[in-house]
Amino acid sequence: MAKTVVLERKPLSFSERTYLPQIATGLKTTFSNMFKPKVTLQYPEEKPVIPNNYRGVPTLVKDPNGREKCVSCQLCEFVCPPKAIRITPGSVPEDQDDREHVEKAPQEFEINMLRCIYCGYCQEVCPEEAIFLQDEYSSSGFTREEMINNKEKLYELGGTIPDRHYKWDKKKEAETDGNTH
Amino acid sequence: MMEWMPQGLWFEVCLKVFFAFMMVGAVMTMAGYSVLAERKVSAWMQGRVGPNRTVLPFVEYIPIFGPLLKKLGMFQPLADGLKFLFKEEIVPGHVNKFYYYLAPLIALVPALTTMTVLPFGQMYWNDGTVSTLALADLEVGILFVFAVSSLGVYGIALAGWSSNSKYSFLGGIRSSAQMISYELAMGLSLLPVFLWVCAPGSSESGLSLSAIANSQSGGAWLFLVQPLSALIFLIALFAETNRLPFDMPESETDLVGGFHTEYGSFKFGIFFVAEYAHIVIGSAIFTVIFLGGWHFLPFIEDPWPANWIGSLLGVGWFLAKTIFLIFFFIWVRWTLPRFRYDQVMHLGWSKLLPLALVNLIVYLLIVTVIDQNAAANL
Amino acid sequence: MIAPDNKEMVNITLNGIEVEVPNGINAVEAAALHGKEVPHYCYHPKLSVAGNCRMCLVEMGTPMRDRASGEPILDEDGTPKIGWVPKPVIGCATNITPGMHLRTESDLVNECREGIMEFLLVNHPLDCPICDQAGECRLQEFATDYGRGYSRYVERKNVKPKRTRLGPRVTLDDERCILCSRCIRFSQEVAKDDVLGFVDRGSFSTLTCFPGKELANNYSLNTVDICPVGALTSTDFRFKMRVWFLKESKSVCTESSAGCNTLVSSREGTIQRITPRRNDQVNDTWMTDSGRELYKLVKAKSRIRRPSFQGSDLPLDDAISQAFEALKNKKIGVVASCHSSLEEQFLIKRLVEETGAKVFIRGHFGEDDGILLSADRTPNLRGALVAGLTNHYPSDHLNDLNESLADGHVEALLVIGEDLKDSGVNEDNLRKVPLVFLGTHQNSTSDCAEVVLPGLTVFEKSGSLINRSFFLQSFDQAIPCPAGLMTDFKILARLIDLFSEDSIAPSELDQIWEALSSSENSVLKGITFLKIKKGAIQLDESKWEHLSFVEKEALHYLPTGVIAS
Amino acid sequence: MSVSTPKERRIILKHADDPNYSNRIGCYLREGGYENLKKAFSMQPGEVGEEVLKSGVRGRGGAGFPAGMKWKFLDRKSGKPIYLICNADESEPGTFKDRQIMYKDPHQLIEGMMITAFAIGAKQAFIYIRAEFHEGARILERAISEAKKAGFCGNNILDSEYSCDLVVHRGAGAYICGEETGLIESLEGKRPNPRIKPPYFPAVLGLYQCPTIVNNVETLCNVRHIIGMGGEEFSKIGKPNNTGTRIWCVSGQVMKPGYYEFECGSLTLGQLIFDVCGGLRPGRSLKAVIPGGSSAKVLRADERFSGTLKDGTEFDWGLEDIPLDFDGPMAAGSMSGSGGIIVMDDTVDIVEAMANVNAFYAHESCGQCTPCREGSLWMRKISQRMCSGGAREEDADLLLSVAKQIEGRTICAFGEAAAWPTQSFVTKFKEDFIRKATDSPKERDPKSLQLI
Repeated sequence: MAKTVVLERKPLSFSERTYLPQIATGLKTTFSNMFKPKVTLQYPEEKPVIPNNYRGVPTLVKDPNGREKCVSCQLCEFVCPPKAIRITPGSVPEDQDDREHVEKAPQEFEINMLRCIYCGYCQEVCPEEAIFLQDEYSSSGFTREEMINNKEKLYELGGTIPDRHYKWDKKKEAETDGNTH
Repeated sequence: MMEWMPQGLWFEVCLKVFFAFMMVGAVMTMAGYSVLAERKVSAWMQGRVGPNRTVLPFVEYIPIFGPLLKKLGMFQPLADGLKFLFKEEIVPGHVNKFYYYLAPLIALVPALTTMTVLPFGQMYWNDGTVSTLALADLEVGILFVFAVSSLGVYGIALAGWSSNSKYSFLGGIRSSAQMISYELAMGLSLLPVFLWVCAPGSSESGLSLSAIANSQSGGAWLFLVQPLSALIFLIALFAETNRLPFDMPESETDLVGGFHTEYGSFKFGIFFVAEYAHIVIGSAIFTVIFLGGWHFLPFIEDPWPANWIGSLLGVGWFLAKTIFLIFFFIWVRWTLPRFRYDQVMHLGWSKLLPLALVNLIVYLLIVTVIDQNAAANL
Repeated sequence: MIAPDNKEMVNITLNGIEVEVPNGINAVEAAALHGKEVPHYCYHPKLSVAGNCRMCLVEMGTPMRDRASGEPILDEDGTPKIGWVPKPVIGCATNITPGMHLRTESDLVNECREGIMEFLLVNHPLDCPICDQAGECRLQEFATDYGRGYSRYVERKNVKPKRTRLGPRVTLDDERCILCSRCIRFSQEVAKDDVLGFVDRGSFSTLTCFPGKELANNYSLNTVDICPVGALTSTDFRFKMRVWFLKESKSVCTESSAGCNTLVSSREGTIQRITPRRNDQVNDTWMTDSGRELYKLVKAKSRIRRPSFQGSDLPLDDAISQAFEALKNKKIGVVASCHSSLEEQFLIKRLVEETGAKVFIRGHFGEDDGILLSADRTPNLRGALVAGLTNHYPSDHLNDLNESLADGHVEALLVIGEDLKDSGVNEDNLRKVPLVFLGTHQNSTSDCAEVVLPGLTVFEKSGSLINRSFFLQSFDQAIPCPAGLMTDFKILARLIDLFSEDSIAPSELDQIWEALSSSENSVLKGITFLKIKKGAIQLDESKWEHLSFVEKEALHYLPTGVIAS
Repeated sequence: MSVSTPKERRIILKHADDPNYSNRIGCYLREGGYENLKKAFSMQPGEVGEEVLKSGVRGRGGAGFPAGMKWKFLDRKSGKPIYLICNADESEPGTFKDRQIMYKDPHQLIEGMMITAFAIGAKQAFIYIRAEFHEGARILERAISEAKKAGFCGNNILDSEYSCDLVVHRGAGAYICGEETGLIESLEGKRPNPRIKPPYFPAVLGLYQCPTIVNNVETLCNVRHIIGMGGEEFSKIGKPNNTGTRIWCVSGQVMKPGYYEFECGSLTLGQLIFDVCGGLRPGRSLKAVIPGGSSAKVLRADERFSGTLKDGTEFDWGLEDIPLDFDGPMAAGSMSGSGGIIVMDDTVDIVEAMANVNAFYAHESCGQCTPCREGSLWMRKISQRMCSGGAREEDADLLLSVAKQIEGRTICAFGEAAAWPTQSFVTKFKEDFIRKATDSPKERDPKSLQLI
């Protein structure tokens, strides 16, 4: 158990009791601060350096081949605490050459930025590493509709991410090589 | 005196009105720029830049000068004022409308009224006569100042009551209590000054502000003679103007906005201006009483010539001192934390009041002794 | 099905605790009876035992006996010594014998499960994000329970065909298949349409249809239900919605008098799919493919969404008043429906009593497939009998109504959902009288109706139906009804109120059931709606035995005539 | 070799290498063929069974289960027809004895089968022959037609009331067709997926859900000789509980590989390899021996085996001292299986040897049970990767763990067959596996033998 020790307070001297020297010191401090360099960032012209783990606006990304990574598994929709995400799943036609082995992709993907709380659960839960909260932090609009990011907007914001997640390529490779009986 | 001017009562009145507008304009301008100063100084002290965006159209294209003005935020007070004017007018539903609208006026008017008796320089006429520059150089100027400036508290008390809000009400109450507490110490602290200035046999009235200022010409400034008085007066001045560390009525941390919680747009703007007008007037009065008014440095005769140039330099010097005091007000605000309400009361009643009394008695004795000696020498 | 149908109870020792189970059932079921889950893939209670997934491995033993004397051998502490089988045995093919000892939670069993899980997963694609089974996948569930949590498999996975079309309604993803052979056994044993088989061998075994055949029978979607993984998927539901969003409501299939128990899955008021619900007395765990498509009727184009009077929309209350105006003080004919719920039929009966109307009712008949699609294509023909709407077996036409209309015995008509032109009623006759139509979808009768009252589909209301074996079964409301509409029996109750000055018709389910079950010699005596919700109730059918029901012998159904002979 | 090597005693392969002997019925009759069938027909069927039980002959297919006992399990009460099947699906790598019998002396098998059919009361007998033995099937079919003509087979055998048809069925080309329930499934025209036991014991629910006896070619041939010499007499050949002769099929790196028939337990492994088979090639030393077909556990040359035999005698053997009978290799931790002895000298890369064995079992797994289906292919992929320069140090333990997860958890014994080689190879030659991971080059030498 914590032991309580009572400390005697040092009695104040007369000058201390008038508080005037302390006030003078305080004034000195604030005065000297006036001439120190300023740290203000001139925001719209100067932009801050965004740390890597910054959680900005959620975006959808494409893989280095420019294919969409999202497969509309709807886990983000499920995990989203404010229910900001709304996905309409869709299937990818078999004959698309650049997207062989991709069977499912979102038909529509909407994130309501009026609801989004930037918690990052969607990024965390995404099994395909398709959704990222990137460095975009200023999102504004004049109407409520404008604040709902649709699929095109999300991909525009997200761009491509140079990672090593070549899932579809691997699948294609495996099929071309075939099963070695 | 004013032989070169056309004569006539109406002309007199018009002239006075003209000067009064000039004064109001000057004070209001200073109040406005005090706001800017407050924002700038606080920014600097906190490592920030402060307002540096507002600029009039075209002005920013003037080379060097334009950007500098912009950087200093010289047009910010204009923008602030316009903002107050154009903001949506919101009146809470449960207020007493009449007093609610009256309160900001009552707060502003005393501040502006005080300035009528404020001397701010000397005019050296060509005929060698010297007259004080003031709208009305009253014999009992200081009394007028006390009497009128204390009325400002009614504005605050009224605002607090008419808002029908507990925060406002508490702010109003505190303001009244604080005003009463410090008014006493303030008055008492000035009595030695009058004693000192009113030399026996002198025809000068010790209650005239210009006389007090002139008494410091070439001699010691009164704050050197009576430092304790100056200190008590200064502290009381902070309290009277509701400045930190005495801004009990506003006290945004515990009372949201104090007396002006329910005020917005231009009505709030008036309160705002009134506060700074009080600061400006207070600084000017302190300058007149303790810092030698428009006179140069202690123990040095005014170096400027006794003509209109000297008059202007004197006024400028007076303004410089006032502006420094305004800066001091701001400086203190961003240095010291707010007192607790009980501490404010404690300081006022049990520290400043006894101190002022002791100060008075001591000076009574000293002045008596000096007077006796002077009488003996006569 | 190897397990003999024996209800004799015997004692066995399950995980060291003595419990009582029916003799001869298998270890998986026995453990389940006592709350111990034995994971399994290939075993299905309604199919034969294949024993190939090896997931249900358990330890089995019997008390040791001395060979010579037959005396039990005792341990040092006096308890009988158990002769454990050295290798684990599969629970699905291990039938209970008295005194048997089982361990479903030992280290060996857990190790087996972990091993099997690892093997099942080595060649299983990481498809969970796009797999429709995710969320109700046995592989996911047991991988969480018994999986290793990481993969030791660095080799390349096998490649097999993805999105193979097995039939019009079933799409196969062979990579996901764990070769449990449930679908094959279902096709052979239940659907009696042997079209599925494995080709190739070992890990490359691939499920496929026999050459030139496809999985097109009316029960093909059951293979999707029993597939423990996402290999067989419903083409209709494929990629539509993740199952964890779905809200499931108990319902009953209205396709025919078989009355399959179903689960209606919906999200935010939109039905996504219908799956069968197990009921060992009615449909086991199966239902027809055609019954699963009925939900599309909810959003069909021909759906009646607004009440109307002479072709123009109006609020429901006004429409009911108009209906009353059209019918009052006339000789009314009521065309009741075997599609209505028992409660609605009861209120129609009440309305008929109140107005002295004449009742006409017709049946709808088709082919009987001998499993779960019966010849009677209405869900509640027996309900109409029980509610007393008719005493004779309905035929598939309404010729007598036509006659009544022609000679003016009927001056106004209230039609519940039926299409009269289709039932042999002359259109000119129909045009003669004011017609009130209460139904869900437009037809030629609703087109010439003066007042149209929109009804609700089975998914938007609650009620009960009586199936071919006289099982009284309830269905729950699965989705909210369209705005401004009312459930059918409330509309009927309002109409009755308008006709009768002195009494108020019951307009809530429990009130209706209070009235239904109070009559002395009714087969419904003593039944409450709450009771039906708890489970199907077998009604006494002896009153109607003399009627010649059209249904043939089928799964869990024997025609009354067959029993007699 | 202090003990002199005994001489071969050929009973079954008596005429195998006789240049004056062909597989036609004439030769067979000349050497006293079908006399034993006549003898058997003079007895009661039960007596024939008794004789076989007395002889103690054990199944030559691999498991070594007493044949007479197997016949006793037959469910005769059901009233269903009884079937006899000869398992001639000899697919175990390293074994080639049945093929010699069928090619060189088919009538011996037919006689044995007819005696057996008579003993168990079967009206229909099948010879399920491995698909790859085209020639064997032809020989057998010709022999059967010869026997039918001569009245030794088919309707009214030897003019008795008894009839038994004999049919040659060519297999489906899979190793698993040699598993008796798999064989039955295959014979029924289905995929040869072995059945679960219980309840599908062939003696009760076999072919077409009827009682069925499935015996190996060599076992059935032995029946003929048991009747010929009497069960009592037969049991004197070899050792108690290991009666009769056995044909050992020696392959691998010995000077004279081939088939050798000896009395059970009459010689040791060392005698067989070094004396009978002429030893290893000059300058090479013995590294390992698989004593009973590829599914048996491998034995290491410098291993010591000690323990107690079933009859209570203690033993301490080197590899060369293991007596060749049913129980000897079993006591050494392996099994005699189908008698296919594979000899490996020090030039053999153990990992590659195991890779080949694994490849075989991965290819032959029927795919029914999860552990065998996935595990065998996994083990094959691991071992192939190890041989292609991708070996890791943890692979040895991984292989062991995978094998352990297969063993004993499958429907049929294929799981064990796939797991045991890996288990024994890895545990006994762990240093070879570690060396593969640490020392060997990243690429496989293209000149080395091709992996299957």
